[in-house]
Amino acid sequence: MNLKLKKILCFSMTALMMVGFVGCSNVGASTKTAQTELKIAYGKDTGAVSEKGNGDMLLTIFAGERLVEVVDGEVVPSIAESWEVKDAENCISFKIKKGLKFSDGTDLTAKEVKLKFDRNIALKSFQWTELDRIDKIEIPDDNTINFYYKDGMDGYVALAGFAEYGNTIVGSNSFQTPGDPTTPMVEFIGSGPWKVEEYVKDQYTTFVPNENYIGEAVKLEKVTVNMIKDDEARVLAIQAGDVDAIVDYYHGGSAYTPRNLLSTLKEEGFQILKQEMPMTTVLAFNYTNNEAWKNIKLRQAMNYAINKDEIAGLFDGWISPANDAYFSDCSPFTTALGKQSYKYDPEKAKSLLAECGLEGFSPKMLVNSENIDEVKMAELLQSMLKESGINLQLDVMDATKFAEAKKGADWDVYSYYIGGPERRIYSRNEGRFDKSTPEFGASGCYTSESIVTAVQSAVDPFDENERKKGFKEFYAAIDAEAACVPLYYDAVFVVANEGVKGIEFVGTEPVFDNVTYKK
Amino acid sequence: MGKNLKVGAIMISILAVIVFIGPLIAPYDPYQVNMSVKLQGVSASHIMGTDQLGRDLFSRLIYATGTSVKISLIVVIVSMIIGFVFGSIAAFIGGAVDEFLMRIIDVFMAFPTKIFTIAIAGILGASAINITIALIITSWASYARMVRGCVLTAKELPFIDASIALGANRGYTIIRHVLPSVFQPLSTFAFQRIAHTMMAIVGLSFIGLGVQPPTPELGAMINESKNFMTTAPHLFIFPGLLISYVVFSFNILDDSLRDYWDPRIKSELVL
Amino acid sequence: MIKYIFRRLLYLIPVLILTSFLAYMLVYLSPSSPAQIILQARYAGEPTQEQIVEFNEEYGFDQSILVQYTTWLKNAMQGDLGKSLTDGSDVLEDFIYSFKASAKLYFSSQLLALIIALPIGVYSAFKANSIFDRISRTYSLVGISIPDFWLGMLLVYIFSIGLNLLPSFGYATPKNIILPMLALGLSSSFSLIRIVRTSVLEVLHLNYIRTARSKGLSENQIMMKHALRNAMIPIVTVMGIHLTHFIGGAVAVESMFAWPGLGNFFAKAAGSQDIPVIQGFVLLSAVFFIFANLIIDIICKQLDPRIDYQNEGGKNNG
Amino acid sequence: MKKEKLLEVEQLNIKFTTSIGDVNVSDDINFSLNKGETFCIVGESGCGKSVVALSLTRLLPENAIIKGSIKFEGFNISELEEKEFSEIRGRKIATIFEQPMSCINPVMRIGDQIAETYRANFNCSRKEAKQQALKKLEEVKLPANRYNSYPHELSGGMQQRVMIAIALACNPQLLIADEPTTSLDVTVQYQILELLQELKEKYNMTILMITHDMGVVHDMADRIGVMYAGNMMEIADRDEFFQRPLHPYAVELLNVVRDPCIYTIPGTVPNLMEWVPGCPFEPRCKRSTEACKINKPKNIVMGERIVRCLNVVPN
Repeated sequence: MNLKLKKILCFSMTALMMVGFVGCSNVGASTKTAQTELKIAYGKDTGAVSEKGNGDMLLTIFAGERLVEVVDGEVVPSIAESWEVKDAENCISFKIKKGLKFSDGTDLTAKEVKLKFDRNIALKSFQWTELDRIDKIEIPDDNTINFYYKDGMDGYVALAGFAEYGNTIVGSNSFQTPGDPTTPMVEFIGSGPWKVEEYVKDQYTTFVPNENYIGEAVKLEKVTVNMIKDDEARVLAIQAGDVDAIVDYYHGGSAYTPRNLLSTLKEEGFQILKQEMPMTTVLAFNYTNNEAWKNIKLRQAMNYAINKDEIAGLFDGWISPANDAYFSDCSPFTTALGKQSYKYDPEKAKSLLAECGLEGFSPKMLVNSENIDEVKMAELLQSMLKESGINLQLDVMDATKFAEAKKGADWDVYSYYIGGPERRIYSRNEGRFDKSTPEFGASGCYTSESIVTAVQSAVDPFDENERKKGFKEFYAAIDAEAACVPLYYDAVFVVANEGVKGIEFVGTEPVFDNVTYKK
Repeated sequence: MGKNLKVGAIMISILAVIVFIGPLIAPYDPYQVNMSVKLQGVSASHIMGTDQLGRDLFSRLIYATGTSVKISLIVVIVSMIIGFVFGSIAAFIGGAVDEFLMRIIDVFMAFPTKIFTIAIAGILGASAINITIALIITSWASYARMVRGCVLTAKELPFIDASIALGANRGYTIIRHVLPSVFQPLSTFAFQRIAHTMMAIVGLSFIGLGVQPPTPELGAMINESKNFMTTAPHLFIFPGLLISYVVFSFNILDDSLRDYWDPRIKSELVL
Repeated sequence: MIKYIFRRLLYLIPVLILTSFLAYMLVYLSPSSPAQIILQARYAGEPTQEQIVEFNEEYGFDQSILVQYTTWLKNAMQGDLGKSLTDGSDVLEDFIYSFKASAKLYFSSQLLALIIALPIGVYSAFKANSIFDRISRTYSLVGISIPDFWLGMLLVYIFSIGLNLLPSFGYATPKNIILPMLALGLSSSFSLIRIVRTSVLEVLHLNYIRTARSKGLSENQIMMKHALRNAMIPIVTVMGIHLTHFIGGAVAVESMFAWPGLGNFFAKAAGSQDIPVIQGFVLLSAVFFIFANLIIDIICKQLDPRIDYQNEGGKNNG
Repeated sequence: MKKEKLLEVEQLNIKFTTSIGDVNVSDDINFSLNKGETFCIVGESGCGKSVVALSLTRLLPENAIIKGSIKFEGFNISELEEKEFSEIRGRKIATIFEQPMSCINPVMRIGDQIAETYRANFNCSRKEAKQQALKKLEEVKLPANRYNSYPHELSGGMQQRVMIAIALACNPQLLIADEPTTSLDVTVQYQILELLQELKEKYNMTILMITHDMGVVHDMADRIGVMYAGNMMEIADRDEFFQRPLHPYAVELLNVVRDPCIYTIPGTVPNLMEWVPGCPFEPRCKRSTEACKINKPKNIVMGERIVRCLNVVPN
């Protein structure tokens, strides 16, 4: 015993000392040398291997392409070089570029394109796309793919749907049984500028240049995307030099760099790149389950009772308040209205409430505890609404419970968003306000016939000018109806080391194809 | 003994003041947002600074301490009652009932407490009530086992048989002799558990499975402060110190009481 | 010995069955049905009735509870605990992966705790009521009052933010383990000091120590040969119980340092109500816990010849 | 023939400091042991006899304060440093205690415990120590295969034999036996006493025996010391003592032994924390006078006999 104890003691002392040495050997001289690798911190797993999913947005942008993309609100060619709407808008036909290859060297033809759509239809994963209306898909030849709709294609929004992340084209070897898209995706083989070299679930994904990519080759030799779930942990990672950049979730709205840390990071010498999104965080009303919200005066009262500048204050000035109606000027199709209909006015809110007979109104707000900003904002709203005599009750819960509770009648308001990353603005706006779409949630922004008409006129026309006009009408309609309370305009941020050059935003998505890095 | 007990008693009294009349002496409304003074450090108007929404940290801490301490007390008292009821039923009735209850207690004690608490809190959904329920579910069994043991020992004591043999009413004997001999160890045990429970609550709240905003709670406040470790370290330092204060005051009191019962290993602290 | 272990195992069977049943029944604590929870998470919108039926068939939720339970248990015995609802990964694989991460962190931190606590505790007991003893008692009493995750934050504040020496979170490099190990190790050492001190002190008051002295042994010999060996029995028991606590015990520290351990993984699954993961983890950790306790008992038996083979019943601690 | 003195205790005062006050357990005690004899200290429970015994080898807890001189083989051992003193313990003076079960290390094989004593005092190999231990096992009449047993596997009598083997491992000159038979069955008691007697004769040992059992005293003692409330009331040869006790307390004690069913000493043992100016036995004494309440009796030396009383029982 005695001897054993001594042995253990000696061993552990040595172990401790070794650990100590490793800990202290963290001193290195730095000269500015070109780096071939970039390390990115990202809040979501890239999902490169997935039973039923399609992979995360960052992954699909890095390593994949779709038939078409949406840039500045316009659908532009990608894998498809052109498209044509035929048969009285019952069919859309895409011409696929010749000579395309996947990153594993296999050919990309109409047959492979069809695989992904077959998968999405089989697995019923067609959010924000019109795939549920597709009757059949035909491939008359290697370079043509035709989609036939059951009762007509739903205008431009249906075309834009082909640019959805979930419709990223992958090779037949991606699937467990090659060529069978209903089997789990075991490898992400796309045709984008990068290819996945290594993927460890919930840890990291490494990307290397895809030598089969037909476009301009990327500059770095390697990008490692570290999955770090905690928002603060990502910030600490870049401060500690463990990563070179932090990228917000491409979708916006969650897994982003805490806005109130951006100033600190800037002071510490990091670059902060910001891209506003056509996405507005709003306070939505439970009008479907709760009759009171059908009264426009109550909705207006809520609009008057909230000071958006103060909410933006939560984000330390990095996010703009949604004072000017709904979307910021970040895309040709999302130009602002140019007026502020509901200026902060607690007195007006009070009198409107009195008109509704709702003095001492005590609405209940559902709050998702996983989003710290949302929680903070709710607490701020609670305090703010007191000024207008509104006694906001907060019910904070985790995401699953939140989703469950949203369906019930026992709540009044919650924080929601309209719009989204640029390639999603058509489908998302339609889905939020048009009850006939499958994505339409039972609760959310108040909608009326005039809003539905307006949103259709914004997302359906193939003509650019008509769509622009339609968007103006749409904003005016939701503003007039006080459909929700716009709070702030969301944005995507990239925080990077000083030496990282060439990060670009295509649409609202950060792209690292031309990045060089000197440390 | 004297000094430790005195220190503990003083610390607990201060704590009781914070918990029960603290809201009266808090300088600000803990929910009152004031964005113009957000994230301020220690100053004359805000003696512990302000948080992200410009709320007075000191006032919030007073309320937060109340939340944490009250939940621990509720958990301990309710588990004690449940444990007492089941433990004494098992011990008094004995036989198959005892066997059955003991197996159930075994099963409850076969789970690692924390995993079990997290599972229940997660499934029920994070909230102050659910965390209380989860902690009670996971802790009653140890009280029950203890009570059962004490009652069985007490039943064996010669004077119990003697008093029954001398014609005393059985029920009276139990109330007069058996139960008191359970209360002393039970209350000592329960007192020890307060600090443990407090730690469990702040830990669960820290990982987001406990008390939810806007209710101020110490663990949740530390969780929220993670964002501001570089810019506003007072946001995590003060709540942490307060947790340590609360737990320490229960620990030192428990310690000195234990020394009091078992003077062989007593010793004074350096204070 | 074999007979003893066999008896213990036999005794464990009903406990294991009840435990597994309880683990399975956890799902019914939830106010919403698994199909609702899962489909909600999988597809953004409201699940259709058709999807719910299809889901219930796929996962067997349409059968009676007992059938579901026996199917689940049968699969579990064959190592198939189902798949995570959120990302479809294998529950057993997830458990093993995070178990390894937890074990790495926990064993190193407990070793650290032992290295700190053993000499301090023993010396403290030996010099009971000396200044050293008083300081160490105060130190450990203050220490056990500090939450481990907060200690971790202080360490991060000093070593990562202040001195920029060590990474504040993560798992990838050997350096990552230092701060969480320190946080957990120091935290455990505080209570361990108290346990060591009490155990040694208890032993020092026993008659056979007086005998040892009367035999002419030096103080060192008394300490090493008699006091420590006997005091080790409660210490090992407590250490063993500590070790079984690494399932979930370190959850706040793991979460603080983004360490992919059991507690962290489990807390996430619990938060998102990932039923198969919750059931699987609860079952596996209970099984582990039960067997770990058995092993501790056997070790204690090795250390202490007085424990009778014939006695059954295990030590349990939450 | 002049008897050679092995141990001389003079002016021994022992005090315990506790949180509730000081306790005097030994008040100016003087006695001596002749080589080769058995000296029994007898008295009621709590009279301080064990404390006196333990103080000789410094086995008392730390809160005991010991004053006085203890001479062993004419050499004052009370002034020795702790380190030098541990060379006397075990090797020259060994101790056996009551309740052998609690006094033997429960997790160590008994043979190792015997060998350990030998090894601690003589620089020898493990093997030699083991040989010695086996020899001692044989001497205390335990089979050699018990070497590897653990204490809990033995009966109380066997445990006491182990205790004796441990104590005698180094053939000490003085054996202090503190109530060696108290916790044992009567038949076993007898065997143990017989064993002690046998070993004493074999090694010409001196034994200081502490007991409250007059039967044991009668069987074993060469000389007797009677203690009461920290005072050595009387010291006498066995035969003289049993024929003619001088101290009133000794008289009462013998009366109790002779007629245990009828006879009791009235009153209770005094509280040692309360300081009394006079004789501590005075409240219970049949011969007490006013002077007994005020004056502490001095030792009266009558040849080999010593009595501490103002009113010694006349012939």
